[in-house]
Amino acid sequence: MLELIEGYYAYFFLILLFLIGLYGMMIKRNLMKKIFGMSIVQTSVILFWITSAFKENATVTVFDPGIGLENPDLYLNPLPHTLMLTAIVVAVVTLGVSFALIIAIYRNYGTLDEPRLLERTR
Amino acid sequence: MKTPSGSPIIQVAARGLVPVIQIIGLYVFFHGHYSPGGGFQGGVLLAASILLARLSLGTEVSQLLFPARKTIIFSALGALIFAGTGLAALLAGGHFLNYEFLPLPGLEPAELRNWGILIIESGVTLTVMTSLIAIYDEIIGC
Amino acid sequence: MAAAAGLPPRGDLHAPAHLLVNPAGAPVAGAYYIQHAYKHAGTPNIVTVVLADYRGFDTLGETLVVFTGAISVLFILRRRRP
Amino acid sequence: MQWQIEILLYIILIVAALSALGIRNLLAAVVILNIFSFMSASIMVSMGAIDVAFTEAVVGAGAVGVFNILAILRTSRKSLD
Amino acid sequence: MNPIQIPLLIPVTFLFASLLTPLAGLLGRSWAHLVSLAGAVFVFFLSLKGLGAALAEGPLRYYVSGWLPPMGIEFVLDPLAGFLEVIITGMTVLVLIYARKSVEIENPDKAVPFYTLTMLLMTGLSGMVITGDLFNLYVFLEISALAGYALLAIGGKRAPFSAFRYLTLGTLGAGFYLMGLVFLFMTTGTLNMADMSRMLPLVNGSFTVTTGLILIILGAGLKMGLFPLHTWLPDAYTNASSAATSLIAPVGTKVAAYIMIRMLIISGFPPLIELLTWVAAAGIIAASILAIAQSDIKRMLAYSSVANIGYIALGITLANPLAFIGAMLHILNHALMKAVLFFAAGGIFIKMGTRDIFQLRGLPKKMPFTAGAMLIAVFSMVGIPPTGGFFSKIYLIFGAIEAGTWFFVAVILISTLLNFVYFFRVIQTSFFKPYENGGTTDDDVKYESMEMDEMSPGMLVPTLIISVVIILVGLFNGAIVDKVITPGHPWFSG
Repeated sequence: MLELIEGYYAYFFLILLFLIGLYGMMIKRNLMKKIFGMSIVQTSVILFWITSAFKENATVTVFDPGIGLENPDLYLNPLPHTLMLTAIVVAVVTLGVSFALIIAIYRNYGTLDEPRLLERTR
Repeated sequence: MKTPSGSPIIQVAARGLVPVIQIIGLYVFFHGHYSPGGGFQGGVLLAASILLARLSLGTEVSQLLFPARKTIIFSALGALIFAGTGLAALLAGGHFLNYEFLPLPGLEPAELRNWGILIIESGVTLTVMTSLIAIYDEIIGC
Repeated sequence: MAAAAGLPPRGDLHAPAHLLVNPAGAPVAGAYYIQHAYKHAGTPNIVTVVLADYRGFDTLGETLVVFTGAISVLFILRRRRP
Repeated sequence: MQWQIEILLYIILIVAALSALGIRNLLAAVVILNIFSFMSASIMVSMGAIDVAFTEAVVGAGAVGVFNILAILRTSRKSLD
Repeated sequence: MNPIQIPLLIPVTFLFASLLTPLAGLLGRSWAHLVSLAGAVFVFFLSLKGLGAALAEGPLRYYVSGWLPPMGIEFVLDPLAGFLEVIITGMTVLVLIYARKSVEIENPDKAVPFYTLTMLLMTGLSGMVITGDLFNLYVFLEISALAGYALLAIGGKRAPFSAFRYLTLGTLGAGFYLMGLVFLFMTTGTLNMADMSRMLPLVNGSFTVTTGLILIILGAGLKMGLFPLHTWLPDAYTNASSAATSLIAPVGTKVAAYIMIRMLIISGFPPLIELLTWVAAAGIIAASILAIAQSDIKRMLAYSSVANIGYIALGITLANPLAFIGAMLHILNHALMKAVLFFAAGGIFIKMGTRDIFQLRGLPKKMPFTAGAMLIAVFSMVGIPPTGGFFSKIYLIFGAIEAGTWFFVAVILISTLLNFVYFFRVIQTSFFKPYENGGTTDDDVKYESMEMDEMSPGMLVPTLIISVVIILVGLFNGAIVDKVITPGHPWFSG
């Protein structure tokens, strides 16, 4: 039981986080809240990838002459880290664009509440 | 904030902080080969310093620090530095973005890669910094 | 959530992503990067090497994403200047 | 002992996510979202991904926070749910 | 130019064009247009050449930065990718010719960013088609998605809101894709597509892999507007400017469909796709019925897009050669038909000032060429023999028969009938309604006074070119199937 928790707790927390973000995007009516949900979803996915790079008793991905390069088990897996740098950038830029859209919506309608927007767009 | 902040505390703090953040940004960018950091983080820090200046000094004054109209041009130029490095390697006979073939004289392959990484990271820094400033400027609407 | 139970445990050294050679016989990228990055680029930070060299096109794409973001915001919000 | 600390961080992370979605004052939600971002950066550090953690911290504090606050100031501060 | 470099040059040329366009925009709008058009034309010929080379010598592979596949990123141009690449780039050229005038009328002060975003969108789409690396695909996906959100956000007053809904759902789709990818990455340890397809049989059948695939397909479905996930599509298409819609509608969703094809090929068509077939069939019927209820022509076309995406998904998921050929042919046909119809809708809105299909009276008299092109496209949509649409539907029906699923045959036939119903209203009001009550109503007087007032040549020529191509595709469909689609087929080329 303890092993199960130790091995898998991160996945369960992260999937829970993903579902929380999904709930924010689907149920919340304020567009700003939808964006927060979106960013939570993205963070949970990023953390999931980082978890996939983790190795027990391994050190960070900077070359250390004292350890050497022969045994890759002594360093963390650098590939997911690299990919997630890109993913974070993408997340930030998406946030920027969505703020631009929100401001454009507010300019046109003066509200960010989804039911009211649906009313006014009719 | 289109107008300068009225509080003297903010003014003084921003004046002190902006150059420090810029230096840290440059350090992060150049030291990316040895410690965590690199083009993107350096770019964000440099952008943050200018955003701080815009927040505290007001849009009008901080235009002198970095004019809003030129952001997109520099953004395109930064990406062009990156892509142009790749193209140079392609034209010199290698694969796209293969830094071993960069036309820089008198360097070992490993050193060439080292320099190639530095060149493209500078492109990334320029693009990230100017793009973030551009997004800020458009959101604030100047 | 049940699907996560099929994943390799966190920190497992024998997860497929961390092996030297995968069961299909191809080398696995992560270990290869660790073993060769310093030799190839003379840079201690492996992540930087992977980011800028081995997967350089991803980073180019990332730069392009940032550029796209700037252009998009400009396209959406800019009004006609006087 | 590492994983016990991480569990604590995860719990704070989830509480922060829930309260950021639940609170009605958007400016407060942004502050909580900054905590959320910082917590995720801490988790990354504890898993050894210092590059990513550094990026996340820089981005969460520098760019996203400023954009969030700007967008809220340009629109409205209150949320109905 | 070495043919081995073609897979690289296709996205990279678009990339350079997108970076040079804003710089050229400093000199003036027409320079920006010229640069983007030159880039698109160049890539079009490049992709034709690449398709030829791929058919002659097998898939072209390019290793970016010189690293072999599992380490570096590889670009693969196999016949399937080449076929899609030709469609995408050809469409881009024609849309750019069309867009010059259209943008000039609709929002002239945003012309330079518009061309830049077009080029960025095409960088993303062509890169998605050509890449052989699953994470690189995500990066390209985001480039094209961001450009798409921005393009669809300009238009009517409601456009930003519909673009925002597209953004949230699109980002969610990308999140699902990335989540599925991490499941696959953790079980297989690779990101390269060829590597992945070799690895998956060793671990297949586990619940984790299945979940990963479901998540990826869910993400692709969100992006392509497959039926229950289509809610963003009609709004976004209706409210955007006509240049943007005619750019995104023909190609954007097709590339998402292509991702789905790729994933299914990589995973070797797992059993879960039967469910997908039913979803696609439900989507065809439901979207056709919804299309009948619309009176706005762009909205109707958007629902018809959803229905046609359903055809493509149906053809892919039936998982037999004939249906696959039908799906590929339908990707081509649908891109052509939708381009003509959206071009025509944009032109009609400019000249007649309406998008209501019940006020299109006198269209053939006022805009004869547009009406003719539209008629051809409608014939193709419904599936009348000499046009391309007929043949793709025939292949789909044969595919369904071969799979032994008579239900899906019925679905295709019923939806053809529904297609006929909703397009017939357009034909009826515009062609067969000269006089009603002896020529006395106001409407008739307006009709009398109508004179020929055609779209400007820059907009008309692309429309006519595509409508000729529709007929050509119909006439030479055998050649296309034998020479291009069959070699690209996963069961034939191995």
